[in-house]
Amino acid sequence: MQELAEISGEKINDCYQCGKCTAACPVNPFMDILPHQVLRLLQLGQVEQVLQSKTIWVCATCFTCAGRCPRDVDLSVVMEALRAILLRQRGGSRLKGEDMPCLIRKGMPEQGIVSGFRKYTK
Amino acid sequence: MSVAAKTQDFEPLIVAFCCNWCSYAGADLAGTGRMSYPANIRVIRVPCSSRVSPNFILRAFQRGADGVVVAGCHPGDCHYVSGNYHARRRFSMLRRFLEFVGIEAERLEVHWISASEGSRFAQVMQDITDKIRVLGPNRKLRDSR
Amino acid sequence: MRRIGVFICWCGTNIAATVDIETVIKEAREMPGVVYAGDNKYMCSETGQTQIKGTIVQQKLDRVVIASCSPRMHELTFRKTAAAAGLNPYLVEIANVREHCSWVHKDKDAATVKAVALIRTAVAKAALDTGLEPQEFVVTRRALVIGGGIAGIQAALDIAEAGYAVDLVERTPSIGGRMAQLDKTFPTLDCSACILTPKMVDAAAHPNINLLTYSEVEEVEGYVGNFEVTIRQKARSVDAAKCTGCGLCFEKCPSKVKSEFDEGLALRKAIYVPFPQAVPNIPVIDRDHCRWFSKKKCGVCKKVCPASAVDFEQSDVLIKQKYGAIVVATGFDLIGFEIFGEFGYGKHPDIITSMEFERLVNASGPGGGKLLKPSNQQPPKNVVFVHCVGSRDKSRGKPYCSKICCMYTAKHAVLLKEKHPEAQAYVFYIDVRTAGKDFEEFHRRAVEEYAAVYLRGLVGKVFPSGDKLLVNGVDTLSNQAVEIEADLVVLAAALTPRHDAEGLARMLGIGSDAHNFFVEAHPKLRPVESHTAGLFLAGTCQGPRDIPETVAQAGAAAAKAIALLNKETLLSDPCVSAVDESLCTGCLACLKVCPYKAISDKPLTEKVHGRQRRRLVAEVNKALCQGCGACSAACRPGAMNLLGFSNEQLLAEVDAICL
Amino acid sequence: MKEIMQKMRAEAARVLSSGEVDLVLGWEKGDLWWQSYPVFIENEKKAELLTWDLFCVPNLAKYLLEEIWHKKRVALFFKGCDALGFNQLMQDKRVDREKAFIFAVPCSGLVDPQKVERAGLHQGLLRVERLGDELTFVYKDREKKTAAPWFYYDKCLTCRYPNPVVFDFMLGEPVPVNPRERFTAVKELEGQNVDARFQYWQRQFSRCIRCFACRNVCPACSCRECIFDLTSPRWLGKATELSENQFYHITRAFHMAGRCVDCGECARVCPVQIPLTSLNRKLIKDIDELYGPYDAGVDPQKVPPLVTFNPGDPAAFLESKGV
Repeated sequence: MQELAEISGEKINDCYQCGKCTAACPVNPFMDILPHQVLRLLQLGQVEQVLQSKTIWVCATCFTCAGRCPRDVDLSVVMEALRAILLRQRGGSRLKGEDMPCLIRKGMPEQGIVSGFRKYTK
Repeated sequence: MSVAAKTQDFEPLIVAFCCNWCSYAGADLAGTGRMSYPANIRVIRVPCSSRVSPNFILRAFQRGADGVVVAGCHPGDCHYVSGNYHARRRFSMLRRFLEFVGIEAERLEVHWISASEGSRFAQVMQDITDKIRVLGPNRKLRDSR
Repeated sequence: MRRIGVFICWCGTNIAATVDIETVIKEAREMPGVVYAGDNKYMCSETGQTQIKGTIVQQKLDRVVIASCSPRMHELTFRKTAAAAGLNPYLVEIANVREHCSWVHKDKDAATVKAVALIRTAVAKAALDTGLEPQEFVVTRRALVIGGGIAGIQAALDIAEAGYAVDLVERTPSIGGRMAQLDKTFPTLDCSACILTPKMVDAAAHPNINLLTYSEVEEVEGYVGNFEVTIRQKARSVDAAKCTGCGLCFEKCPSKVKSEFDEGLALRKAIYVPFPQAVPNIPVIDRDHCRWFSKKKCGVCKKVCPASAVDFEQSDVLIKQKYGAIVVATGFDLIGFEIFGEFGYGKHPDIITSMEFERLVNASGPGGGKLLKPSNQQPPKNVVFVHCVGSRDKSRGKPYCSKICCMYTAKHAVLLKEKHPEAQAYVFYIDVRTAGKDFEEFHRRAVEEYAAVYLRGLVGKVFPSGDKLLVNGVDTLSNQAVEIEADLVVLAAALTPRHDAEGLARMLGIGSDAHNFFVEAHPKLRPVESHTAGLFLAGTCQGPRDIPETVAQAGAAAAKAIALLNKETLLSDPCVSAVDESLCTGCLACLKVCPYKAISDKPLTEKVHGRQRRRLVAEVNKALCQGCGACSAACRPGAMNLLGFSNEQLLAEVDAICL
Repeated sequence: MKEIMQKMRAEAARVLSSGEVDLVLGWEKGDLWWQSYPVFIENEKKAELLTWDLFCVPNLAKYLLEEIWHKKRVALFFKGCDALGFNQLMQDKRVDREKAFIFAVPCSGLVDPQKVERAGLHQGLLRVERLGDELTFVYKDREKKTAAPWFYYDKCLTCRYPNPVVFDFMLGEPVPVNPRERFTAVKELEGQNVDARFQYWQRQFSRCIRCFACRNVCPACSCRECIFDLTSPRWLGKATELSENQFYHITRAFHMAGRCVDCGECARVCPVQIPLTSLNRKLIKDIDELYGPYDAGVDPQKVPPLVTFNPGDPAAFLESKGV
């Protein structure tokens, strides 16, 4: 939970379950847990259930939920954080600092390296 | 005594000028809500933040205050219509000026705290006390006698 | 040497548990000027007060310091106690050792040290206290009510009934306000017009009420008991004395404009009365849209008027009047929808606000209350209501609850079913809040008897699809996304103060909160008073509320105003600024910072080396001065000094608190 | 300068003899090369005493306050800086415009005797003359020519209003305005860290002997009785003590905030060379930055920035520059 708060920076308890995120979500028919339920489950501390859901991989990060939320909870960021948690669990650091000069020389875009750090490094 | 030990022992004295209608009432609310903050804070009640003359602040530093807070109503909410707007100019200038003559700006803080912001009052006072603790005692303006 | 008495209150255990009273007494006895220090379990109690009074007499005390709760709590109590023992009440100082000490500190030693410092400070201040005498001034026994909605009408009627003259100022051409626009009222379903119109007529007919419609307050000066207000009575272009209200003029007028009263759903003429029951029933010419005023052509209204009442030459009139009290009742606006694009408001005529729904369902509204779709005048079948549009929305709208939407939406669902029994209401909500007499019962009736479908969740998007509106929502109770084909979508928009409330607040010198609602003096104990004496608040200008609450508050504000007007004279707070003329240089920096125009210049003649010399000094109007002390801080030589918070006292306090 | 001096004398005699004024305030030459003192002239025959040279630095406006209030009307000569001071006195309602007949003397800079001394040019010096941008130091048996700006007062080098902004009669032609950057010293101090600044000012303030010359010469310091002289309440302690000096200097400067015309007189008269202009200019600079450019003394009708406000003012006290 703490990791989630750290990565996302969102205040999950601010959500009052109005469901606007779900109502606005263009991909909700393909989700097994609806967006507002994700937040509810997180409020109840049931992270595991959310991590195992299809929902977090269905989310297209279109930010509609974030834009419409009356409580300033950015669910798209929470989703990304959930995905990041899973990805990080799956293996140690795949990117190493000492590899950087080599990667940059190879012409890998720096933006890509930075997001790679965010996703793969623990 | 080592420097570290000195900082440990150092109990800052912080004088807070609070306007009667907002910040003093906010401090009262902090009390009613039992929101604790350090005993280093001592409040002087003034009718309005605009009543506070820079002279009082300098005097407090002379007499050994390690920090001074001026607290008034949020801009637009002044009980006296425009007092805090005048105070805002006055203390914006004073704080920059004190810093110019070599006094750490952090020793003079100005905050807008409304009558309903008891918890903010406590938080602000806690933060200031922490900051002044790090800064150490005011030796620069203090009367040496 | 002073003879100061220090009285330390235990406040039961509130103070005594954290502050070592014995130490404090011992320390207090050593403070300069202190001849007595004593304690009591409850200083504010009968016994405590008796102890204070007795000690003042026995010890011949000339100053009193009470270490107790906040002065905002009991300063007045203890001042009265001292006065009862023959001491000037302004010779009492309070050391706040409860709210500012015992309640916020846990360490007993630290709290005791601080309590001693606070008492030392109060003693230092008390030593420099001077006895002050309040001044008497005469009250103007006339009231001003700003805003002619139900709040303003009620307040005006109550004050007038008590026998005082009232001017009721209304910006639009008629009184009545928002309530006049409504159809039925929850939870009883009385017809709004049926209960309001008689009150409007009463107000117009009351000998003590002077209606100033189509008028606005332009300037407010002065102070409680003696406000000086400038009111601009806009040119009506119709002579009120001649007009019979026959209505021929607006029958014949060729210019059509969207009616404000009908929320833009119908048209009115350029010369118009906003609605048939308008009070006064005298038309005005909307000069921005009148052909005569834009093109100097037409003039039909003038030609047809049988009373020759139409007067194109009329100009605005400025009225200057003195008032003892002012009631502010300016009402509300609805939040703008520009930022809530997902609802499509403005893009389709069948997406409407709750206020527009009121007009559509109202018998006197457009379409005669048949409640037809604005797009094609067909009866709607599926109607979607959305709660909390802009309310409880801290990111794009307002964080507060608009309070009345739950109830009026239930009412709308009921009215819909009554007009069109085959229609179906869907209500999207977050929470249903029905705290109020018969409110919950009414809401349940909407669900149980009128079969309104309540869906717990909000709407994500509304978009046209053919001749229908597709509504994407959610029901969070069944955890399903919901899609409804609607004929009409009604948005329960957040209530906001009038768009220009901020300017009025500044003009009146009353506070307003972050959303520009006017702020009451105390949220619990002084809910209808503003921070400025003599200015009272009624209705939704102070926060969202329903009609009964508004009427109750208007009555309360009126009672406060009456109590004020009932006095022939008032006593002013003597904690005002005073000028030391020998120090005053006459630069008048004080005048520039004074928010109350309480300072003026005064020529002073004095003899210098045998010659007469005239110079300027500042002069304080004690009735205007409210005691903020801005002038004292702006005065470089220290000639301006605030009594009760003087330079000497504040310096002494700083010195004492730093010891 | 000679022509202006001739005009000065002629005009003084004229206004005195016509009865337009009953007193002329000007400068007269003292015994030594650097002495040009204020002089009161009530008789047109004494108009010949008047002088205008490179040392006429005292501002005559402040004499209007106490010494001559009983006069009917007074004529006096203003350089650019003096005129600003006069306007400040007007704003403080301390002088009556009607009672002053003002001769404007455009001024392209005056000579700082200390700079002359420091350059070692003072021995046997009789007088200093100026032609264009060149000074001539005249001795008994020789002359020395040099570029004038080298010897001007610092305050003259940064002067932004050399031509008086208020006058009834102009003597001579307006001079070009060509000021150097005036905030250089302030910016340099701002660039230092807070402790370095403290040490700098501690060195300055500890020299102060509290002679109050800076206050007495200042056209914005015009209180009948100064806060620092009051005994009840006693704002300023009497002890020779750094903290009291600090109190004095901070308060003095702060009383000037939004009112200082930047004439530099305070720093000129300071016997221990405290750079008071830096204090004043720091406040001027902050006001310009926070509330828009404001030049005190240019228009006495304008409201000074520290007795007014704008609801949208920045809250500069929220800035944190770190310890």
